[in-house]
Amino acid sequence: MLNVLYFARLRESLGRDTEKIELPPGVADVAGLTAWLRARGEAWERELAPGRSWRVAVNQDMARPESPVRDGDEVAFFPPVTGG
Amino acid sequence: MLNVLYFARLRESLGRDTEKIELPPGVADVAGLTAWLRARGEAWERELAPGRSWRVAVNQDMARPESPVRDGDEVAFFPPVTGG
Amino acid sequence: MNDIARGELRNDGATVIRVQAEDFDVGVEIARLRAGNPRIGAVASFVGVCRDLNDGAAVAEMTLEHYPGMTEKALDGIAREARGRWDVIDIVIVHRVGPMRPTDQIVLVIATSAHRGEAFAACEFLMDYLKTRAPFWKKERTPAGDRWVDARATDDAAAERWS
Amino acid sequence: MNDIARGELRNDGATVIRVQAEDFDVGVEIARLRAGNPRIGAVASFVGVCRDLNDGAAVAEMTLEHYPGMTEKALDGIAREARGRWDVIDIVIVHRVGPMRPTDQIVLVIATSAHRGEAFAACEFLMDYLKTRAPFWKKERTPAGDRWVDARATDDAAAERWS
Repeated sequence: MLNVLYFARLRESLGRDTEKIELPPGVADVAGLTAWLRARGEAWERELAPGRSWRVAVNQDMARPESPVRDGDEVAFFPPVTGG
Repeated sequence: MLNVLYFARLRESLGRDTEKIELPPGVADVAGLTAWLRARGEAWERELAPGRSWRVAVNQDMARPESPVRDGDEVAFFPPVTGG
Repeated sequence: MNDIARGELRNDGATVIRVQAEDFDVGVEIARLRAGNPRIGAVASFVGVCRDLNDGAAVAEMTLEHYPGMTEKALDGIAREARGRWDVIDIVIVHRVGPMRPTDQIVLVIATSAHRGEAFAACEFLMDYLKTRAPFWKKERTPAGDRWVDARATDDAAAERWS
Repeated sequence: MNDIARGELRNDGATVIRVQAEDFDVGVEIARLRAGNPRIGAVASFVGVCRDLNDGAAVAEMTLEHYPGMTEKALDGIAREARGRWDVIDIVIVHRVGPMRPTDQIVLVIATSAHRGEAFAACEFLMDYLKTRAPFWKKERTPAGDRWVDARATDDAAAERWS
């Protein structure tokens, strides 16, 4: 099971702040999970399109497309940060 | 008449914080005034020696050896600043 | 700088990180740091303030969202990185979340050191890294409606200066 | 940055210079600046603090002497130079004179701007220039007696970075 979190613009566009997802077969990294989410439908495809700016954190560390995703991980999707 | 001021180490070594000096004949710049003061005696020669670190301000602006000194000016001698 | 003094200064202060809705008082924070260590000679600080105008639009109010857990982890990592680069004594990072209005304080970063060069560098580094690595997001209320603030390319450039 | 905002920001704040025996409160100073201008987004500040150790000697007390008249003139000139280089809104320089003890505040410099890069740069520039151009002198009381603090070559080097 993955604990998936969404923040800011992505939270609003995707209509959820958190969800539990059974690790999809064949998904082993951030790129794989993103592709799987993008296949969910229009809003997902649009918000997670390669041309859009978003970031992924795995277990609260900034991640890259090739970062591994394993059962039990906390994976967060959010826009580039704008604090300070 | 010049109004001459001394600060910090120079004030203590030269034993005065201010004095009025009649503009000495032939003195037209900071270098000339310094040479004239240095001729006053041992403490003056030591404190205003070329090897020592000191600064001069004319009318409250940092000056250089070639800066002009005129009757009525306020001329200050002091060590390099150490504020902040 | 005196070598003994340098050795004594290392790891002598503390890192304080707070994420809170409440406002903060820079004077109180600095007074606490000063009182705690007579070897502090320099206190560099930065306060980020909510403006009434951003990218040409009037801002009436702003809300800051964050990622609890990751925020603290990211800020702690940024502080560790600063300590590895400069001989700082204390680091304080206070970041507010929730609703804020123009002139309100948003963020406070303080770095103390024996000398000012290291305090200034560490403070600016902390802000630049915080701006690009700490999970906070601003949403502004403008006459044209609510909008999420976009990340600035200048912030990425500022952070990259240090790498 | 938005062009209209830039135009509006210019010459919009004030320069405040104070030479005083009394202590100061950074929080109060920053609160006053923030309240006065909702276009301030960044407040960079620096506090110089009296240390108990300088060049290896224990310092029990310190006295700051200055050159009344020239001090204010020099600080005003430094502030004008900073305004010519960066788009700052406010500049505050408060320098204490007289006796001070370790952990006491000596000097405060604040620069405000719409954005942090200019506030940081102006604040550090002001401190570097103040250190080499403003007529203040420190005398320290140590176990070996009173001594005038020598100027640091590193201060000259810091000031020369900006020229």
